[in-house]
Amino acid sequence: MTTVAKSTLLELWEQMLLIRHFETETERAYKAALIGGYCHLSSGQEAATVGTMHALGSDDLLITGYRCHGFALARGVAPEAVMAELFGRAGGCAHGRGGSMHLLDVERGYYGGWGIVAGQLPLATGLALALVRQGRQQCVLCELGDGAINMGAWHESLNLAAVWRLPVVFLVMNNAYGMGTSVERASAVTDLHRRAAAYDIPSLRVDGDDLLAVVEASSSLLSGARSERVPAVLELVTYRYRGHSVADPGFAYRSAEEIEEHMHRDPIQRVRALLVEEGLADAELEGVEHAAQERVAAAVEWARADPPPAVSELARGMYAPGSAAQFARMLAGAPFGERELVFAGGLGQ
Amino acid sequence: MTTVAKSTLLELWEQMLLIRHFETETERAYKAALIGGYCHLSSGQEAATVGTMHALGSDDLLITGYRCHGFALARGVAPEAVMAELFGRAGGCAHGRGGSMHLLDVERGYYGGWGIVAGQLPLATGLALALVRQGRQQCVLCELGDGAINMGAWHESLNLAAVWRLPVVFLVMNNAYGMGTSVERASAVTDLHRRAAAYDIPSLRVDGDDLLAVVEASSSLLSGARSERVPAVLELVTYRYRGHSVADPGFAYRSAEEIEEHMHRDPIQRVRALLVEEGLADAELEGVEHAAQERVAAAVEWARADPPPAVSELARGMYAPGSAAQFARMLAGAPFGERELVFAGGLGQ
Amino acid sequence: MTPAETAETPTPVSGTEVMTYREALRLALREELQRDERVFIMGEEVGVFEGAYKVTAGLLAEFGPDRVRDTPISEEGFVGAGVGAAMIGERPVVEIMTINFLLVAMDQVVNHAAKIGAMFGGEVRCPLVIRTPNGAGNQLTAQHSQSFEGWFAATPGLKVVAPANPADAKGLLKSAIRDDDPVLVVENLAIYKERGEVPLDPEHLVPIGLARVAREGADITLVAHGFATVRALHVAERLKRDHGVDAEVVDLRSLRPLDVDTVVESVTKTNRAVCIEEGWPTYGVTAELAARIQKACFDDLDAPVERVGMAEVPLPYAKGLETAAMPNEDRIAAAVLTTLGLRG
Amino acid sequence: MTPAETAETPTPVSGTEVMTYREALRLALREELQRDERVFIMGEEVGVFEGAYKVTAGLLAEFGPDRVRDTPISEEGFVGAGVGAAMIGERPVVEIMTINFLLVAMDQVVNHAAKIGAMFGGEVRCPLVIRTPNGAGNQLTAQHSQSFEGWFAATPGLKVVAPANPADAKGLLKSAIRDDDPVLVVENLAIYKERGEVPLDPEHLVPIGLARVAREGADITLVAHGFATVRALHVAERLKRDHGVDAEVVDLRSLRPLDVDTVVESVTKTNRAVCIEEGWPTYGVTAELAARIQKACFDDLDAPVERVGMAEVPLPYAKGLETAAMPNEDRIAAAVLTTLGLRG
Ligand SMILES: Cc1ncc(C[n+]2csc(CCOP(=O)(O)OP(=O)(O)O)c2C)c(N)n1
Ligand SMILES: Cc1ncc(C[n+]2csc(CCOP(=O)(O)OP(=O)(O)O)c2C)c(N)n1
Ligand SMILES: [Mg+2]
Ligand SMILES: [Mg+2]
Repeated sequence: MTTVAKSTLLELWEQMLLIRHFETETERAYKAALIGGYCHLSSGQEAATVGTMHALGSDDLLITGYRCHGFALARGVAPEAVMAELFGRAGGCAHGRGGSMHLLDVERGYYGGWGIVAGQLPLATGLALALVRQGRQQCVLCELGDGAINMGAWHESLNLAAVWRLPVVFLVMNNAYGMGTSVERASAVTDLHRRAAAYDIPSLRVDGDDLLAVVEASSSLLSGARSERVPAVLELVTYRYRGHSVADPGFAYRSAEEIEEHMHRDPIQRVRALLVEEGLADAELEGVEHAAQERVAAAVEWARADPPPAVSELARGMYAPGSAAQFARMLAGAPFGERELVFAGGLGQ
Repeated sequence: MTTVAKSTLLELWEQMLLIRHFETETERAYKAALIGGYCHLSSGQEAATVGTMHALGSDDLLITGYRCHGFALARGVAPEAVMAELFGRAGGCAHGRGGSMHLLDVERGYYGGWGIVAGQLPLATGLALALVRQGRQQCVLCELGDGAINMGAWHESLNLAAVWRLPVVFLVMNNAYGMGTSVERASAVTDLHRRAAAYDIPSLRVDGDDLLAVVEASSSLLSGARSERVPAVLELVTYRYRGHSVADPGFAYRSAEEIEEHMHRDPIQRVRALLVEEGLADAELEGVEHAAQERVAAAVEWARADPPPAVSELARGMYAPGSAAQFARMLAGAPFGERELVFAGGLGQ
Repeated sequence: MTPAETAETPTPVSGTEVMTYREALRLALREELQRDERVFIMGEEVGVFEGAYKVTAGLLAEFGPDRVRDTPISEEGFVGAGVGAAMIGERPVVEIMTINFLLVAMDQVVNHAAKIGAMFGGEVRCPLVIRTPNGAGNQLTAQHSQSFEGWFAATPGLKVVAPANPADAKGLLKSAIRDDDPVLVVENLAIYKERGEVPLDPEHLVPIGLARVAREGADITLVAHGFATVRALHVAERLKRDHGVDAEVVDLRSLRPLDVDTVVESVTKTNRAVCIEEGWPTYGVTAELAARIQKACFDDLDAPVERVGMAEVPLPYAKGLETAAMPNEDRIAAAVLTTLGLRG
Repeated sequence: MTPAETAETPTPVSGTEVMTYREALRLALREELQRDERVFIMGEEVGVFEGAYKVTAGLLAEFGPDRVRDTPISEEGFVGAGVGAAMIGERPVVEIMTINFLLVAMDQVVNHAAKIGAMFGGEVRCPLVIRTPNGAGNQLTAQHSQSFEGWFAATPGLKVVAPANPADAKGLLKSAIRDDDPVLVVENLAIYKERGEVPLDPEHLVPIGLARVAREGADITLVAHGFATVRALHVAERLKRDHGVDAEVVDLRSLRPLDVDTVVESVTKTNRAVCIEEGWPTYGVTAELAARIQKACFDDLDAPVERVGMAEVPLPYAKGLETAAMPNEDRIAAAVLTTLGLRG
């Protein structure tokens, strides 16, 4: 069993708390109409999130689905930048263009949250292919859900990764449901990691609510990818406490008891117990928890104060600099309003 | 080992010969510009083709890819109707609309040759689902190539078939190449049938050039599908003698020796040897071979005499009867020629 | 392949009831499930979850899991399964959660379903229905705010309808289910909660290929489909009130077949047209409309045909940007006034 | 992520050489592979098999399997891999065997590549090229005879070019590879063997977004792209010879950005226009052209804008049916004469 230093453990616990409180606050802000769109919380999945992010090297790359607040935070994106993105503000990590599902931070090697189920998998193989071409000894971690594993993109991506020996680990966050559909109803094998055998690549299935187990399993697969170009599948068995999205109460397809049961094995409490074992005092731990709450509150304040993006920059980023000249001859006969809304702003530069 | 009666064996051999001669004639006709489009021959794959068609019940359903001349013939479609289709004649099995890749015969439960690699797999699950809904104790055989197994449609279809327990057998014709790409370069596992494990369904890999082995394996998997709704994968290891299509000489990616070697284990010769063992005389066998040639020659004659479809029926079949009324108000401002070419003919009724 | 319709013809029901668009769709589904055993529903979350947008709520309980079938997330697979089942006589109604997800099943729709009739010379038919909402406006962002219906309407072999109100939602969906060809029924996110009178008669069918003059007027023709029709009707009222402009609104209802006759008749009368759509207009539905109108009404037009749609950017998340980018009523009204020469 | 261009700037080469469209594409690929290490080719059969249509012949031998990468049959996977690689600075050139197979990768192109720039607020770019031929005419039948380029041109975030001759094939492909955005390069099956003068200068670039007057004329404007341009030029010669009609031919070259200015300038002069495309015109590229022209040239048009394309059926196999359905020169000529009022 991997042991992590006490200080590290405390740090990871802090991150888990940050995520939990962030999500709680997010739900509140959503209900107060400060956040819109689809909004997927990761409460309950903190050990899997923080553990894999701890194992991921700072030069490694990350790509995820839409349930990505926790990944962004654990990767070190400032809570301010994440909350501002959820609020649709100019200072958000995607400048208010992406919202909850499309967080990113290129400087931290985080190539985005993506909204089409399994759509990020082919991209992950491409990132890994580029790493190989560039001679970089790094790897890619690609997150997906238990529901996503049934998409064709899974198969094509895993096969490519295996045939080409690409340094990519596919992290299956098995939280028991894709929306309201249980793994049993969706997938012909329920030990999802077994699908790796179809590509002759290694795989592991571990308790995703056990932080140390997550760190150990992900470290081992990531280092195989990084140093030997061995692609792999890591299945983390976890649970989401809230509904699929903020719009889903989350009770139509599972019982209150089932949720309760999982909450009794709460990953944050489990790490807390380890810290207590390690001799940390209750007061100290409460201090950490309080600090996390403060951190989130500060992020909310910051995001509230941050201005929304200017409508004149509607097309920001759409095309690369230099493209305005290419589009200069497209205005004649354009649909009503196109000139003012899109072209006037310079098409994205 | 399954034994088939001597008379049956002779019949199957006859079918194999019919296919071989049909393909030879097809290539000749193609070069004489009597046939156009993409044209894929199945010479060398006769045992796999005829063996599976023998095991398939007459009420069962068949769906295939584009390399389908052999399947149509072995399923009992008249060589005349197949050759006329290749010639683009009104008497073709698809009335000259489909050509080489899109043969079919609904009366024989053959729901078509399809041209998009792996596109027929989802259709096969749908056919099987319909059989279940209709309470019919039949099954579907779905042919695909070794190259097709890397498409996402494979994964989605196999998973659906397994989760829903659909009576469908996926027949992988492993002829070593998808165009110029060997199985080793395309697929992370080369024992392709092993991919069935990702869906917890049975699978077999057998020598596809051994007619009796093919009959045995396909009979067993088809009957499991038919009577117990167990979907399955059957991998038949075979070889195509000719290029990928008539346009491909077939030597860029494999050696003449490799082809030679396979020709030495020719499936037709292997069955011939069995028939000789069973006591059939050379003269009798030559007679059968000659008859097959005659059969093909007659088909060519028939097809040549058959008229091409009338241009006035350009839109034949496009929409169901009754649709012309729905489209009646679409003529105003239509692009040039639409009225005469498409609408005048009644939109397909 | 014999039709498995239930024996009795339903007793005619008269009268109407006010209900939402969503409820009207549900009513159509329930009636057709009752009428014809070959009809079944398939899609993500249509059963236990009762539909991502609750269109199928209650149907699993009433008809059971064989008629209301939850699928794994694999649109290519289950759309194709719908095609296959339709080929041997079933009447699948496949729900795609939003039209954005049809992109992963595009090949099954465009290169399979649409080809069956013609490519096999009329030997096989494909009576498949795909239901899916288009649209934007809830900050769903770039990947989830699109309207691709024009691409399907561009595909010979398919039919495409887009009801704009509850009565048509019922009538067009039922016609689609009874049609012998593949039909895409384009619903709309914003419109699901709109209310209207809906005929209770289980034989209330709205013919495919017939547009509707949703509002009569003499000054200008607004042509739209789906939610853009709702916007157009609001704008017409506003124009009447604020400018005394009397706009006629043509609701296309079908995109393929496209009822050009009704559009032409209207423009021949008003001599001006503004075409509106939820999606991007360049290479969009309104491009075809403008092309048809300029040809069929060449001598009648007093001004060029104008088009309004979503600003041509991947839709951003921030509310202010999103609102600006949508074909909102202000923008439509401005386009109408400009076309009438009443504004810069 | 630093550019990995090879150090020396290439010595300028002058002069031209007659070669086929296919060879011009190959030359562009070779030059760009030489110029920039970030460029690599990926697709089915591009290496050992030397390309289904031989565009990449010889490149594997010259550049090795890392730069010329054969893929399994899995378009969604490797198109997406191209997108991902482009996101961190590679310059992938992905070959799709024919445009029909883009349908299975549609989601990666439309909902991923096209979204990157805007959805992430300009934080990431996607300098990806996808090359693929459209077209029909070789009895390839319904599933293999299509021209979907309008759907990609309808997608903000993408750029789409369609060279109609060898010089443009070289120049546009090179511009696409050097562009920082995702560009779809639409080639054409029938045109691969067409010959023409091609500048040998490795800096011969054709700007994206600039149409070309391929033939000057005063009587009518023919607007086309790709192979339809070749047809239009033939028809123009025939009309001159047989009817003394002097047609101007505008070759669009880019579909997004679309150079409407060049079209408008021409129609302002000729007062009549016929738009031609290989694909289905309803909801097609020519719909947009007609919509633009009627708006921008409202007072200049002496006749409605006419459109010619493939007959709107899934293309049948039989040669006679296929020929009738294609936008053949007879049909184009008839449309031109009709638009000129010279024919019933
Ligand atoms: C291709 C596609 N189909 C459907 C959806 C709608 N959708 C969004 S999330 C989701 C469930 C995904 O479940 P899972 O992969 O288990 O991830 P989780 O939400 O549990 O994190 C669905 C069906 C989508 N975004 N993309
Ligand atoms: C989606 C798609 N991609 C590419 C093609 C072009 N193509 C036609 S056949 C073929 C090779 C298929 O190989 P395999 O599945 O092994 O079948 P075989 O030809 O050997 O019978 C390819 C790449 C296609 N038809 N569809
Ligand atoms: Mg899940
Ligand atoms: Mg093969």
